[in-house]
Amino acid sequence: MSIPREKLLWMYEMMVKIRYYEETMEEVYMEGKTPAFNIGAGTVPGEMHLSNGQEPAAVGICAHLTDEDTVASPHRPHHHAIAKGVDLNRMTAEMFGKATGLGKGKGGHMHLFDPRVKFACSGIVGAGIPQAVGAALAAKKRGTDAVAVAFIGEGAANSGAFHESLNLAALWKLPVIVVVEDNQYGISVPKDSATSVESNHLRASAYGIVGERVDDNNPIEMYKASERAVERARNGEGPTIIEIETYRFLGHFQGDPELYRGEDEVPSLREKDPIDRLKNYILSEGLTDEVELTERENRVKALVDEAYQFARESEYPEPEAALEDLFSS
Amino acid sequence: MSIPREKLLWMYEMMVKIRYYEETMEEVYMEGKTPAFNIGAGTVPGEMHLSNGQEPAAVGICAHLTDEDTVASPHRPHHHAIAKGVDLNRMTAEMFGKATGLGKGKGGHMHLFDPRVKFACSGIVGAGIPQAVGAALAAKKRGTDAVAVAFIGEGAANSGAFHESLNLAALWKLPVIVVVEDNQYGISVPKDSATSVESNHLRASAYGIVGERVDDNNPIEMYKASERAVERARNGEGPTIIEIETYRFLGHFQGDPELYRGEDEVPSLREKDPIDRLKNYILSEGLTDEVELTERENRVKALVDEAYQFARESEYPEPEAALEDLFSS
Amino acid sequence: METVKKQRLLTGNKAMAEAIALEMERNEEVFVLGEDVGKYGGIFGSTEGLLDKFGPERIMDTPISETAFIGAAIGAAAEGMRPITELMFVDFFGVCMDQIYNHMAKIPYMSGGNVKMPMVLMTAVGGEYNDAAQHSQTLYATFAHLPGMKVVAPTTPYDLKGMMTSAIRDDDPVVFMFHKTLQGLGWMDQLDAAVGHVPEEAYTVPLGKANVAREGADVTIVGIQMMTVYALEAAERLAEEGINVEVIDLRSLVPLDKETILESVRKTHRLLVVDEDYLSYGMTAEISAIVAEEALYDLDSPIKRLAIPDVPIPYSRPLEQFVVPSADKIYEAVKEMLEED
Amino acid sequence: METVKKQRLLTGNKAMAEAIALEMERNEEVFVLGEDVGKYGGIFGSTEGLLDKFGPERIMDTPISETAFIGAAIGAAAEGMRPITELMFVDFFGVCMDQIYNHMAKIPYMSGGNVKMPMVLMTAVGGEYNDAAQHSQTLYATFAHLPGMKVVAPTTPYDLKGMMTSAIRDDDPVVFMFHKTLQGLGWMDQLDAAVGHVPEEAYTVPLGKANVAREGADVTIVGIQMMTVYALEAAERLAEEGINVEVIDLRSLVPLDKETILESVRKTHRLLVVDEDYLSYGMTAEISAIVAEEALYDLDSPIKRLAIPDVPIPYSRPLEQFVVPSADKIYEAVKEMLEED
Ligand SMILES: Cc1ncc(C[n+]2csc(CCOP(=O)(O)OP(=O)(O)O)c2C)c(N)n1
Ligand SMILES: Cc1ncc(C[n+]2csc(CCOP(=O)(O)OP(=O)(O)O)c2C)c(N)n1
Ligand SMILES: [Mg+2]
Ligand SMILES: [Mg+2]
Repeated sequence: MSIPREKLLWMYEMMVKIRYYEETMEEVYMEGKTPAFNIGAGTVPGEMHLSNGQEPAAVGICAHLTDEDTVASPHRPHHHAIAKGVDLNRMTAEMFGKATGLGKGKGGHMHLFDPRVKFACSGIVGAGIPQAVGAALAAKKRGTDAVAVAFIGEGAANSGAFHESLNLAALWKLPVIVVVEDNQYGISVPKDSATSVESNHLRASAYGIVGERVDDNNPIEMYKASERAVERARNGEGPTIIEIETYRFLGHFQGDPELYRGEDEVPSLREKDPIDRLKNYILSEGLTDEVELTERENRVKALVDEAYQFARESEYPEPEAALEDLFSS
Repeated sequence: MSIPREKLLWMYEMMVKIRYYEETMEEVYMEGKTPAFNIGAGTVPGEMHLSNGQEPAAVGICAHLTDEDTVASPHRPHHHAIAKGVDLNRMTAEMFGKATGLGKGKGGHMHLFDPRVKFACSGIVGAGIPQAVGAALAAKKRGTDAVAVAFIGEGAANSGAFHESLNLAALWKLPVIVVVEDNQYGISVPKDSATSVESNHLRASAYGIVGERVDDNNPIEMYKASERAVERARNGEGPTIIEIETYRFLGHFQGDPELYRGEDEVPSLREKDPIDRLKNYILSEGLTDEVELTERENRVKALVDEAYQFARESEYPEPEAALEDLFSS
Repeated sequence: METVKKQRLLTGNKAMAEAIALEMERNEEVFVLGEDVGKYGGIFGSTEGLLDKFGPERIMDTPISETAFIGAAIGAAAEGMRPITELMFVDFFGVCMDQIYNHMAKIPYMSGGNVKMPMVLMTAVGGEYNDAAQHSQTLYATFAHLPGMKVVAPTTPYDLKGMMTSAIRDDDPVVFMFHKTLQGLGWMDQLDAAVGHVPEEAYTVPLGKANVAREGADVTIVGIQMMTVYALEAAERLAEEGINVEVIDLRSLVPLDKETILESVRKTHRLLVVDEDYLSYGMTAEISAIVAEEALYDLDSPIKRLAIPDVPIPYSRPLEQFVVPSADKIYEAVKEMLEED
Repeated sequence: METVKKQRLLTGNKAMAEAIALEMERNEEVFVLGEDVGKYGGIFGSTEGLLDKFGPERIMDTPISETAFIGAAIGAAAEGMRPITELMFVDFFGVCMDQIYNHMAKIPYMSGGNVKMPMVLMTAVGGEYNDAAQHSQTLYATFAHLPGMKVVAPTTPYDLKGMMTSAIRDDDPVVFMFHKTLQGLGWMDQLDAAVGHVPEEAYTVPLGKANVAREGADVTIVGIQMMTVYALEAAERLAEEGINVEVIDLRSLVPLDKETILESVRKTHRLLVVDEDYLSYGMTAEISAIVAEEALYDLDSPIKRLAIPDVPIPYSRPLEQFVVPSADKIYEAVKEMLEED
């Protein structure tokens, strides 16, 4: 099973776009937080969970999705949102707390909703899984071939929601795919201090479904495993669990002192940067040259810059707007 | 692995005791509920979940437990309570709502607590599992060899509490045994309409622990599987899931119209009554004769009669007592 | 025709189920999921007869996985479907409240109104049949305190049908609490109030409006569901003694119909609030506070509250009867209020 | 000696952690379990330094399985141990509330007092750092409404240590709410109120007593945690205008210290209740109701309430600032009350 050239290039530029988005956010987030870091201060206040290093999980499966497919994402949502095609300007404006944001500034970083591409996220660990099951149920009832993807971290696989949702999805043979991003940590707690089994794909046997493991943060293997899972889902063969080994280059959230991990841990992860590796692969396979890649990189980075500028230039909502949007009637 | 004679006879008389207790409750429960059935009327009001037919699960494992071991039971608790040695008089008085009851009449049928033998139950499906894990944690911290057993129905194995608790117990290698009583139904919902896997013992692989299946409601096989599980637990080898196929002779609760199951279903189950089968086994193996068995039957039945009499003759609590026992200070 | 309709009496549960059936016929996107809603017809009859009418694709029995199936209802509602999901007993909210209050209730607001949540969460409330601490609560305030969900609790069969119809048609999430005793089930207390006139056709009763169940000039009693029933009973007896009680059936906790309450208090100058929920931090507190804020000078005597005295519901009959307000206790409370001044 | 002690200043989080450490030294049966309580020391510093002192056997990091580890704490408490478990943010209660309210809170009562539940559930509350709708709530009333748990929310470092000590020694389940902003963490707002004098040795502060944080004759303000801090700030400004405000720091929602509140209102004849929780069916309602029941005739003006106006906490700074009560809003509210009459 070989990957179409366009898909590979799409994955590459999307990973670059995500990384550039996050690196920009790293800087923007610190605006107004120096010299003294105050989580509530600055251009973008509140918690900030970035996805640098975890791009393969997002692009490998989103490469198989359309606007009709649903994605439910957790507290670390940017890579999924961008890969799913969420409106980047309004997403960024939301995190700036502006009236032009996806939620008019009411949601924030962990609460990005873009119904146009059926994207949602939540700050509650595990909570998105049953909601993805519900989207898949709606697709089945309506007879479409849409699928629903729930992204979670490896820590979320120990939540009750994981178990209940997979049992229900398997029972009803719903087109759901649970992608477990194993970045080794739930905040400061290592996977082996939280999870009683080697890899969460093994838990598929508890539901009589297929589980797949993608090692080494490999976007190409993620693409292939996702292709199989999405195909099964669209064919009415029910849910799949895919666990991908991935890397968290940054702290759990910005400002995390990271006293719980070794000095050399992150550097050694960064040496295996999935973006560099995919670039080398593309070039070594002669799928294109440096020039085109640079072109593509610049194009997506321009879109990111534009999004931040849009956010910056947008207005804050009127304070009284806080009382709106509770009920529609 | 052969079973000591005394254990077999103990299991037999305990099953008889449980059955007689439940059959007596069937009658007592109807006192004041005829001609018109009213759940809130009569000697014993409220919901009543009886265990007729499910005795093997309780006696097979309780045969290996002492007063220092903990049992957490669900909404259908009588067989577990009796097999664990809960004070029968006070247990019955509790269900009669009397001041002499285990909870002074505050708890009722689904809320029987006897700290002397470390027995508790709950009316919330799945809720007892984490509490059993906690008892096992206490045992480990205190360095005793006590174990904790959580009894649940097959329906409860689809609750989030099941997953979270087993992961935690496996992770911490705690002496916990989860006994899943597969009586085919969660109220009216058949197992295969609720559970995505054949048998819940298979779910042990999701936690890297041992799972065992006991077929055909067999008390002897339950005894053996439990012996292995309790030994592993006491040796610090962590939790076990045992699923036993069992039979629910009665409705989910008394008054259940049971429109959801076929006419001939219960009769065919009753033909395989585990008490008769164990009796035949004991006699065929020549472990004792009819005379001794009848003696034992009469002795335990007398204890049951005594318990109901105690409950009947006890006084109701003073209404104002409703305000007591909220806080100890 | 009219007269024929007037004869048409239904129990609470049949009225509810009828509303669901009519809406399911009108709208393909309405479906039901919950434990024992199929063959069993709902433990408290909320889906009686629906499986035969609509089949297992639209009346879906679920595993005992409240977080999963209520979360699934939320996910389906976000896609524009109109699920009705049942939490068998409100007492079980603790295993699934995150989906309910952090998602169902907040997603519309957090999305700036871009995601609608047109779903109904129906759940059985109430006690007085000795089902003890984990199966007898109403928890009205537990839901009403948390923003983003409409919380209704109809009393009469007429309102059960009309408000269920409104709830299903509403684009906002509605927590629909039905009282077990008011379902008129054959195996529970037989209550006149649990049977009533219900028109055959679909109709709506607004979700945010209280109902003046009885007019009176001397004292206002605010109650909901069984407490309304008891208040009306007490009012009868008090009327014989020349005391005219106005009874307000709240019907809806969110939105709360302040105006009807304030109007009544401005007329009677006395307020008794009765609740089958816990006393502290509950409905009786909210109603009292509103009056103390907005109609303080209209009060001729201190506000009185009757509710469960902050203990779990005990099992034993004399104990449960002691903690749950009754017609007698309401009667006594009103007498005391009038004697006090 | 005394003077030396006076110099000893601690942040709220260090005061809490110190109380836990002292009790763990006193009693082998005390242990801590929760997410990131080990190396991380608790996301909001509640267990800072404890892992080094006591090791992983007694300071236990858990999976993200609140139902399991809080349920395990309950099971261990039933065996007589004295667990302290942390729910990282109170906002997450919905995934584990069944264990908390149906079991931790009810088992002692349902067992007729035969099973004790000597445990502490500590949890972080509060907002105003733009953490949005699922990470900024206090949910005081959500816990206080349900019987069987003591619910405390200390404000000062002195009380954080003293009440934590009391909570650990208490044989009843205690929900110990600590306010993020009052922890005095380096990465949040730096607040004078988050640092205070804390004696080195173990001491207790009773769980059911409110504290008159400032005496005054003109108006009573009842607040808790950050709202007490803001009330004191507003009181300063009002004092300059000759308005003497009495500020009551509630400290404990259950048990509730009615007497201190009633005494104050009988003296000032005016009541403003301020809450960082949602307005309706909340703490402001309960306090208002108690006064309207027991001190109605002492009131010279209608009771006023300030709280989150029944919407989820919005993310954007101007929106959040609009919904959360502030010193300015308290100041304005008091002025209005006095102008009204
Ligand atoms: C129910 C719940 N419990 C705890 C938290 C706090 N929390 C937020 S993220 C997180 C760690 C999640 O770890 P993982 O699922 O591996 O995702 P990652 O952060 O590694 O991407 C925790 C514990 C929460 N948000 N929700
Ligand atoms: C969390 C929760 N959900 C639903 C219920 C209602 N309920 C009580 S017993 C029961 C069925 C349980 O089935 P199973 O676990 O198989 O036990 P069984 O009754 O067959 O012994 C249900 C759904 C409950 N008590 N708690
Ligand atoms: Mg992780
Ligand atoms: Mg069963």
